Amino acid sequence: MAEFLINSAGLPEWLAWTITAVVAAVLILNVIAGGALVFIWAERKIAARIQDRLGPTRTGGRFGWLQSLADGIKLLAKEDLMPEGADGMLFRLAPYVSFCASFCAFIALPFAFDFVGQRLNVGVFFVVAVLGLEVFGVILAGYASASKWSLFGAMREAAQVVSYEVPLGMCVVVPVMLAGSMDLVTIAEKQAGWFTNWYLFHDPFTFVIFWVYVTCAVASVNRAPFDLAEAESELVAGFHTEYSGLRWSYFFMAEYGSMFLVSALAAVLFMGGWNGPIPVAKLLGLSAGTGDTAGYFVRLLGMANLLGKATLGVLVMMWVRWTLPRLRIDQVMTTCLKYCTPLAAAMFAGVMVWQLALPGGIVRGLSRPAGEVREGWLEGPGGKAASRPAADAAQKVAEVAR
Amino acid sequence: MRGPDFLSQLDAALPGAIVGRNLEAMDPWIEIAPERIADVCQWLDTKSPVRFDALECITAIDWFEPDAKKAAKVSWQPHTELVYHLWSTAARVSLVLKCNLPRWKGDVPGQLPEIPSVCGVWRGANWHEREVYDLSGVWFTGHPDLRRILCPEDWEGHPLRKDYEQPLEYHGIRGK
Amino acid sequence: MSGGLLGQVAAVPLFASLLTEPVSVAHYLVVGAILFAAGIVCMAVKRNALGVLMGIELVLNGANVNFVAFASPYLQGEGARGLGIDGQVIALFVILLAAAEAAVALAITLNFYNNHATVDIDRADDLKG
Amino acid sequence: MSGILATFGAVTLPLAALNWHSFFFVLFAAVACACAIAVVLADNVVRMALYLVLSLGATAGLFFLAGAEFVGAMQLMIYVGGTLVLLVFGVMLTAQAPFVSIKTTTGDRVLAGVVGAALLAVLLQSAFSVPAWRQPAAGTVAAPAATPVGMALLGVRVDEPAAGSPQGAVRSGYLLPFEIVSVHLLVVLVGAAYLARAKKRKTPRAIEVAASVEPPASVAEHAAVGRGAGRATSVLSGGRS
Amino acid sequence: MASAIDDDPRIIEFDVRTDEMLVNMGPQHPSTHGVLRLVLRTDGEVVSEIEPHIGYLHRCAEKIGENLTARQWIPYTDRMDYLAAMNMNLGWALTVEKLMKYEVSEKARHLRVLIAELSRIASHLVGMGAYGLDLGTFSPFLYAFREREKILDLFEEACGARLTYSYITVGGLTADLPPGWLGRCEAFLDQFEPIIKEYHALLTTNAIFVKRTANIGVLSRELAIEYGCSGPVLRGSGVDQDMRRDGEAIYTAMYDGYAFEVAVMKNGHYPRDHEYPPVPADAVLGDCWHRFFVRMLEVVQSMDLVRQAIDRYSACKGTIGEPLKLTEKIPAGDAYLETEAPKGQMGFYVVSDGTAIPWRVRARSSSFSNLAVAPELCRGCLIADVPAIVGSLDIVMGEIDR
Repeated sequence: MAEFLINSAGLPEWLAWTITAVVAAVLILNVIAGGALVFIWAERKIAARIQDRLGPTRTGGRFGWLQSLADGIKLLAKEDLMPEGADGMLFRLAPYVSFCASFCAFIALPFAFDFVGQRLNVGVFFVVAVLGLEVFGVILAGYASASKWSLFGAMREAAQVVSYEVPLGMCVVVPVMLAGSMDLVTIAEKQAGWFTNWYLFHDPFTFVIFWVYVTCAVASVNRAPFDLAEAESELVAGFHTEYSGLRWSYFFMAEYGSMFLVSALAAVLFMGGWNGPIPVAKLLGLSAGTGDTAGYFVRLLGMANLLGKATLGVLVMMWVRWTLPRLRIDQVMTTCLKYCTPLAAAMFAGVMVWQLALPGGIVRGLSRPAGEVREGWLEGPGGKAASRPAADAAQKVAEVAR
Repeated sequence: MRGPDFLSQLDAALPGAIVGRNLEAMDPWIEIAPERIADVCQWLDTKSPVRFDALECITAIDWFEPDAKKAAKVSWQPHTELVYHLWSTAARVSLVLKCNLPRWKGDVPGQLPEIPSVCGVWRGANWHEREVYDLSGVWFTGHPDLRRILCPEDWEGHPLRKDYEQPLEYHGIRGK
Repeated sequence: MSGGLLGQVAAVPLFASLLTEPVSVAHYLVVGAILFAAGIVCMAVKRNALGVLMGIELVLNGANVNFVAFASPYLQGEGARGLGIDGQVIALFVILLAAAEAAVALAITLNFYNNHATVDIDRADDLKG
Repeated sequence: MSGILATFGAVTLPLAALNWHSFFFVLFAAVACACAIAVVLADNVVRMALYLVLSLGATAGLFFLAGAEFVGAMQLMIYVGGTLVLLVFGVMLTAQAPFVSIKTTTGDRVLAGVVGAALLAVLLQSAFSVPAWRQPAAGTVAAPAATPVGMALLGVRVDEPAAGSPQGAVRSGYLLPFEIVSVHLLVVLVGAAYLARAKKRKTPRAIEVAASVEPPASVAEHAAVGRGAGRATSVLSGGRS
Repeated sequence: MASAIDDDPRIIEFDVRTDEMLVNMGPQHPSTHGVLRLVLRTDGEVVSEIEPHIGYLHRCAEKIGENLTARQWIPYTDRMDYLAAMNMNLGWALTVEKLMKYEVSEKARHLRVLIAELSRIASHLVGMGAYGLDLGTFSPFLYAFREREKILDLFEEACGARLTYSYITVGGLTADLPPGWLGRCEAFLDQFEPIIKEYHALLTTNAIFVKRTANIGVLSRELAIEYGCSGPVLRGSGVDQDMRRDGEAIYTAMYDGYAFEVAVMKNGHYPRDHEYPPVPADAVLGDCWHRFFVRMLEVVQSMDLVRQAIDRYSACKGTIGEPLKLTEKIPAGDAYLETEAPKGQMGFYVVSDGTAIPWRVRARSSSFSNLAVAPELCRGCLIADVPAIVGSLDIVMGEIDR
């Protein structure tokens, strides 16, 4: 976009870049805030349908589609309460910490080829690390609220998130290993083509580890059945018991933002990212790499693809939430430490062995042979200067190996 | 073992405990000397041929007529009557024990009448006795934690007594 | 222009030059120095064992800033003797070992707390646990 | 059209001269330094931890700016996770002795401040002492990648020799240190697990509490309610009788 | 005593010395079923002791009863177990009838069975749904209420009220059923029967539900009896007692000729007159799961009884008869009667001095005794188990506080 502004609109370079940055930031913010609005509405409708109700019906004409907005306005107008014994600064700060963490993680998330806030070559790592920061806001909120229920919620959240980061990290490493890169764009590009190229279907181990990832992701964003931090039947409302109005809605937005983020991450890591199950664009002879209108169109298509997959993930989380009872804290920890972690470790080893033993997959031609993947990694998807050092490095590796 | 046989066994085991009986009533009952109630219950729970292992209910009935005109007509003397409803899970039979207490200990108004607690026999008696104490004003000696249960801690009086006066005000809340 | 404003006037170009001039290693070194000094002061001042621990983290972090700065190709002129990748690798090791150190230190703090019911290190003046 | 643009450009001319890299450096550096100093000045452990996290996070930003993306991400993940645990322990261990304040005397503060300032002066002097360190990079530099770091940790060096290093020098990999650190971490893990192991309670809690002359108020009691709340003796009775 | 705690495997202590805290659960807490207040003494997540504080709903209904005639007190019984007001009405009506040696007509008798059992279903539906809510799953609650609403519709048709019916009264019922009611009732039963399978799928056999309830809050047979527990709580502990079968003649006569088997585990299995899911391996007799399961069985059992009652009622000729006058004099004497209300054995005691206004009335509430055992059950459990245990006792505060 910056190039477009510079070349076509004739803006000075600095202005073009600034505009680009602001637009990107606003877009991401809208994904979270607008996404939260949509998802909250969707959750209410879905929950209602699951429970034989209608859900919101009137606000905004049909389907109550303006309900979330109306609620948002109501929250804006609500009195901002703070308990007397609260630690004022931390209490006010906590929602923003959560929200910022959720927001920052989106920076490295690619929505389509080249549709990414900042392409980082440690993208996966960055997203997971920043996502872990969200818990900070929760703990601060729980501590600062001067309520025992909040403190309980915060402590549960801390224990849970710190524990679940371990298996989550192991799950995330598997696609990294298969793609040979931590760059989310590269990982997604490696899965281009038919859906058999998706890492989900790469081998049985990745299939299993995908479900481990789903479990851990649900747990790390605190959704049912792992919503211990806000377990309403035990802890009233957990860490946000004392929050109201806009501050509370920031927690809410952070939660929905994180839900969307882990779903999108699952899509990128395991389900081909913006590559649909059927490579429509490729069959039509179009490529996302070109800078012309066709390429732009392909990218938009890819973005729709990714958003669709991520939304699907969010919907599944909602479905689960309205179906299952909540686990107990010790059972949550057991699930993590006794099941998820060993399973993820075993699957990780399994994927390694598979890569060594069957580099081409069971049926040749169905999935890409590993060698090709490796070459692709060295070349880099865009063939840009950014990947040059990597290519050189690879040459060196080859030399050393000889 | 039912009826008079059972009673004679009880009488033999704890002579003098039974001070009255009415086996023809709708719910046949025996009257126990108040100071022996815990022993009797202990015997009924552990040693009796029909083991009464459950205490269903304790009721205090305040036999007192505050209206002087009506009081002149009644046939009974003012007293507090405690009724214990027991149940045997194994034999599926019930038993009614009654105890007569003075309305006030030593007839000094304000001094609660006392009776031994049966908490040691059935732990479930704990709350029942607390309720009786709270609402009817009977002091159960030997109760581990006898305090008000339904009324607030600082409530005055025992509402189920016939001479109870509802307070006009409680912590700024109008009573009447 | 009054004399009182002089200081501000002098500060503005400095600040402006900070914003307009490219960053060099020295910039990073200043940040590292401040973190390091803050960490040292923190270790010295705090009586709370956890505060001391945080001071240590700051010190290590200040050192890390230096390592990364020297390793960065962005910050050095042509002829500079940089650390290259080695700087980053050492920074990584520092981070890892800091994590391990924090775990051990927390363990010590916990034991101390169990014995003394406080985390005030001024109370840690006996040789026996 | 061009006239408007020109005016616009003239007004915002200083922005045009802005070096964004420097701008973000100043931003992150300011946050890092300010929060580091706040850590020193804060008394509340939880606030200290918050400032520490902000400081460490800003430092991670500096790492990203310096092209060390992997180190930056690592910093976020490990340091922040570690500090999180610190925070939890801070809440657990410190809040419950309300009248024992763990505060520093003013004398100590002043003394430490003087020492710290002296140290800072020395460090700053040394930071500016080498002219080469004050020369920023010229021209564009290839974007760094995490690959060489990873390869170096595996014992294979694929990166270019650092500028100025002698030709033909053997550059070592880091496989052995890597392994040592792994084992080290394992040891620490086992040690931590040993410390946190569960064992059966020896005396019932009620007896223990009753025996102590003044049982300490609970964590949240202090943190949440303050000193007003009643303290349980043996049973949770709030009653008079 | 100390050794008993020593051997308790649930109580563990960590090397980290932590302090206990007092937490106030209720009276405004999402899962205390009304205005119950529990004070928990916790060590982290482990609850060492709970103390229920009751009386927030105390109206001294017994005192009110000393100033009203027996029939005038019926509406006050409505407000005891307001979830099964019909059974409360029935209990009091039968007690007074017992003292008066009054027998209602055959048709009224069958109508009483019909109404009481329907009311039992309605009550157990709330118990089941709210229990799901306690465990963090929302949907079964609404499913349960959906069906309960249909029962309430039927009740509304019969007596005009949806919550406090005052339908069954001393000497019969206030009105006969409207035309077509039986058909609608049968239609409801036919529609409701298959739905029970769904409840079993969502709760009874759900893996998380079983994990949360099996072997939690185990109430031994002896303890249950000693505390005077009754109803599903007692039967969940394996005590074969049901006042409909074992009670006094005036009550059991109501169920003369009705075939039903008491829902209790005998010789390791529950009565097998219907298809039930198997008992999970982890469940121990007397735990939360069994208490819940007994309720589920009783729903089916009550449906059977309702069907039988419909047959008998429609076979009866004539009218149900008129209830007694409001100012009917009660003979001097006293009578105590326990009936099997959904929550347990509801006992009423009436003492009369020969006037229309009883000298003393007493309500022995089942929830009162059932709640009294909660501190024993919650010793050493986790915070999350407290709602699970208290919820499994299925208490109603209106009945406890009276």
